[in-house]
Amino acid sequence: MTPNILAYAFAFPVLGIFLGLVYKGIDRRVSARLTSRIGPPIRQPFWDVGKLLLKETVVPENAISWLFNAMPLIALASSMTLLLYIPFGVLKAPLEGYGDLIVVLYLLTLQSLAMAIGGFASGSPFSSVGAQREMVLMMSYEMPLATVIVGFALIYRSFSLTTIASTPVWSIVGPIAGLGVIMLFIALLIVTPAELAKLPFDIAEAETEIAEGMLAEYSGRNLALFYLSDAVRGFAMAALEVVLFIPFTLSSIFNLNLTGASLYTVEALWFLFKVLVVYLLAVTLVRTSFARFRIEQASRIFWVYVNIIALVGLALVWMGV
Amino acid sequence: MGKLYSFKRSLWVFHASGGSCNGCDIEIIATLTPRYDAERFGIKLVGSPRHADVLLVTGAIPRDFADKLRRIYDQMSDPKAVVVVGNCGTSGGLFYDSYNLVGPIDEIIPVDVYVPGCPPRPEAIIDGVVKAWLKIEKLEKQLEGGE
Amino acid sequence: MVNKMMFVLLKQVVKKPFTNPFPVKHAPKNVTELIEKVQKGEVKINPPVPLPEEGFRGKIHYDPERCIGCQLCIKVCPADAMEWIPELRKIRHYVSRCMFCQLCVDICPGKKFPGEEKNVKALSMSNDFLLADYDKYSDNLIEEPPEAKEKGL
Amino acid sequence: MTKSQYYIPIGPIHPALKEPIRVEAKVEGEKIVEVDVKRGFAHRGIEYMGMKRNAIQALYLSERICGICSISHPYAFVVGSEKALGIEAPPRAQYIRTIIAELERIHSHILWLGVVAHEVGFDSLLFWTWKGREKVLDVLELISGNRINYSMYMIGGVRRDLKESHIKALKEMIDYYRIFNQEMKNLFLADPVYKARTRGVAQLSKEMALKVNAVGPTARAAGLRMDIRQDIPYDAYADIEVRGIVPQDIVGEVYGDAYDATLVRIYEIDQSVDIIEYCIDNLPEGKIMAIPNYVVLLSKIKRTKGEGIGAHEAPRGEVIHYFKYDGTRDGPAVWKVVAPSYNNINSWAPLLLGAEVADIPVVVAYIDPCMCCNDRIAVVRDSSGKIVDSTTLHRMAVEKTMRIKKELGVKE
Repeated sequence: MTPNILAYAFAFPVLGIFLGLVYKGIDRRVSARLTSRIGPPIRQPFWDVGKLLLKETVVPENAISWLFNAMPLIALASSMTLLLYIPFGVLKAPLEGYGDLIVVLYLLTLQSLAMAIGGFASGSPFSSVGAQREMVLMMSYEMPLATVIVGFALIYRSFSLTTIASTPVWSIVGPIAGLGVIMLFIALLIVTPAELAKLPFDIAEAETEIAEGMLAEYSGRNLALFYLSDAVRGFAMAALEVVLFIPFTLSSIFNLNLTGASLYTVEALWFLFKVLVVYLLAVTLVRTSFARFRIEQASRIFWVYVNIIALVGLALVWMGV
Repeated sequence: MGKLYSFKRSLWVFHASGGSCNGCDIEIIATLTPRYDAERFGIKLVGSPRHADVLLVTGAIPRDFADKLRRIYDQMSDPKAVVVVGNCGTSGGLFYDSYNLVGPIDEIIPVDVYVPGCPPRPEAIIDGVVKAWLKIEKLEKQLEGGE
Repeated sequence: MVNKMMFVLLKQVVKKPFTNPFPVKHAPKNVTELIEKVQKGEVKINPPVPLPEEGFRGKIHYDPERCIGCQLCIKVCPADAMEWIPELRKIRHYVSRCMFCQLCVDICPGKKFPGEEKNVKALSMSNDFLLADYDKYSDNLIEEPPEAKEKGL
Repeated sequence: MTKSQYYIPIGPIHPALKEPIRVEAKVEGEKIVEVDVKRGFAHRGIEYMGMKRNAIQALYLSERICGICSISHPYAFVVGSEKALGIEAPPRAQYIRTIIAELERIHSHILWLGVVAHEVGFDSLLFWTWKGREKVLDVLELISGNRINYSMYMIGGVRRDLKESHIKALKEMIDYYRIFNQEMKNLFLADPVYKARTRGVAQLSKEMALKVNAVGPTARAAGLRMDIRQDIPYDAYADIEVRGIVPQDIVGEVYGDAYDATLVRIYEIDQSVDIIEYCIDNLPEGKIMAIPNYVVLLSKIKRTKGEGIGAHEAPRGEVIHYFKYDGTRDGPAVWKVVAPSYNNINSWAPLLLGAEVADIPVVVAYIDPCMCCNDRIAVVRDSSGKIVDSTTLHRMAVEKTMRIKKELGVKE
């Protein structure tokens, strides 16, 4: 582990939290505009977190307190680590070489798991129902998610995200496999809201049904940590999609001859822009224009329809490669 | 920048309806909808009292309900505020002589801001929020002066 | 993943928001300063959604000069918001009790000053509806004859 | 794996319920195996208070029974009182009453559509529908002076006249809602997720609806053509042929579920718009109050003996008020209110049994419940859970007085 990596490892969480919150702010603003409202300022999530940190942290009487308090930390740590695996435009991922796409899959699961365990540990009936729902939902969407990742392993014969980011997937696949990759992309886009617990798949946190579900008993600092981990994961998930499916760099499109700092700045901004577009399409627009599914409907959607899309995509990729 | 700077800008609201006639409750929802959009001030309706900073109470409180309201108030984490919307909660309103009401809300839990009206227009509720900000700012000054 | 709602929403993005930005668009940095500035006239506050031109039922205004002490308003008030002050033969009105039904205004006979043609009512509905307060018995929420306050009745 | 049972208390304070009521459900996984509905958290003793006050005060008390259908209870009140007292409202007043009642139906139905959208997590649709609802609220504010609680009605007429400017605003509103309602049909009835969440949920068959005495849109959604405006016409409804809207007229088949309830309510908005249009086109001229002076009115009430029943088709179903004036005081001697939610809530327990936790908000919302309308009595239970009847209660009160007297040492 070089000092360089250590520097990354400290700078990235700060940057990750910052970007996650900014994207959440943009998401809320755009969502408000979609419903013909003015909406909160983009800084709003920062204030929310600031306020939550200021508030008293209550541990309910019948909760298992060490588990209850540990889970928000694990959730935030896992989404933070997830961010460290994602190459930032032309920048290398800080943890490159310490395990790749498979670890990403695990880290995505870990955060949901932490929330579910936190829900079980809080001892409220609403939280327990929420945690059960989260587990069911997780089991449903993991399959298409894994299929997407297997598809990429088939194409690249490797799980390294850096390899994937440096050679765009579209340049090495033929027309049939290309169609397969598009189907994989669609499958991943449908999985995104479920992974991020956003509408129409925010079944585990349904406000009107089970009073915020797993998070019902959390307050103060613990809630702030979940809030942050949610924001960071939103950014990381969109960034992952960009890395996998839209890896084009500006310099390769326009044949720019940029070097040094200007290259990094331009590419970083371009990367952030791509992430924003994916975020707005896959999260904001979808969460604003759909109603919440019932848990068994959501399961059916993932097990049947999304799985079919992903598997057909995988088959096409396999035929094409 | 005061200590409660971000608190002021992000008031999460939990809504408890006592024996209200629903008029105030729908005006509270109307305050969140496009015409008035309270979310632009960072105000959000949350589903769990643990997350809330402000308890909005409407209606005069029936006997059965008083202990539940007290419990909700205790479940909220500090710092917290209570806003009473409508005249029934403020003073009993036209149910002043009912046998099943335990009286105005300030006899059960401490109240910070009253919003009179029957029901108050959404703008009046927003005005109540402005009054709450002023109160927080006063508190901020006191905190700074005290230290 | 496309439905009709999506098109309706996308149409709304390009339109101006429906929100009426009362009193200011976003939460101000410091409300106390803002209010001072508004009082000096440096900043303007966005007006609320316009009230109807006539007949809005806001806070009740009481003019003790016109009151003849007939107690009809007390008889008809459903919320018992009027209190009789026997020493002055006038009433006191608690706004925080009022239900804004306008019955007292309808029934008030009023009084004719010399030189006037018609009776003018002692009670009237004003356009005042921004009534939020910290104290339900504050001066703004009680309408009473000025003498009542001086004498502490 | 053995399935564990959870006990989920919903209410009295819960985000799905805007009002206090308690649904206690035992669930296995997601399935509800046992359910109990407890009401009475919003009991305010309105009828008792009304019997102590004069008729005008009681009328305004009835307006605060419910704030959403804030004209329904006064409507039944004035119709019933006029029957009991032998007063007849002038034709113009009758038409104005009908217009206000239909305006309220529009606002209440749009409100319900927004709420049910919110219950299934469709917040943008809530925002969209409530954005459209502001129009009718503006018109109501223009006519009556307040957005909610209109204070328009009086025994023997209405308190405010319709002016030229009001009629202009009404006509503009009618044009607006013709278009808006068309869009609403598209958005609600054609949305796949909304259909998935409401089709087959809260399914009430015709027999069940009769058994639990469902009324209003809930019964009409189950295919029963019942509507007070059609069965016992009053005021301007007597001049209009109102036919209750049932799903079989529109789509040819009846499921009786939450989706059908949506269908019925959206088409009833169309019907209300038509009724308003008829009323403003045929608005008679003349007085608006039979007895304009309240003092005269109260003294007439004090002199009159009689009883009467007033019924009105509120947005939620039929509201029935019973009155008895005994000629000794200026208020009702007996006043009894029956609100629609009182009947409709009976359908919760059978509908929730076997349903899923996710369906609770939809089942709860689809009848458009109004707790404040239906909590009419308070029941006292002793420590073992047995209901204490009035004689026992009286005995206990006497005993307590004796005990306190003894403790304080009071001598007779």
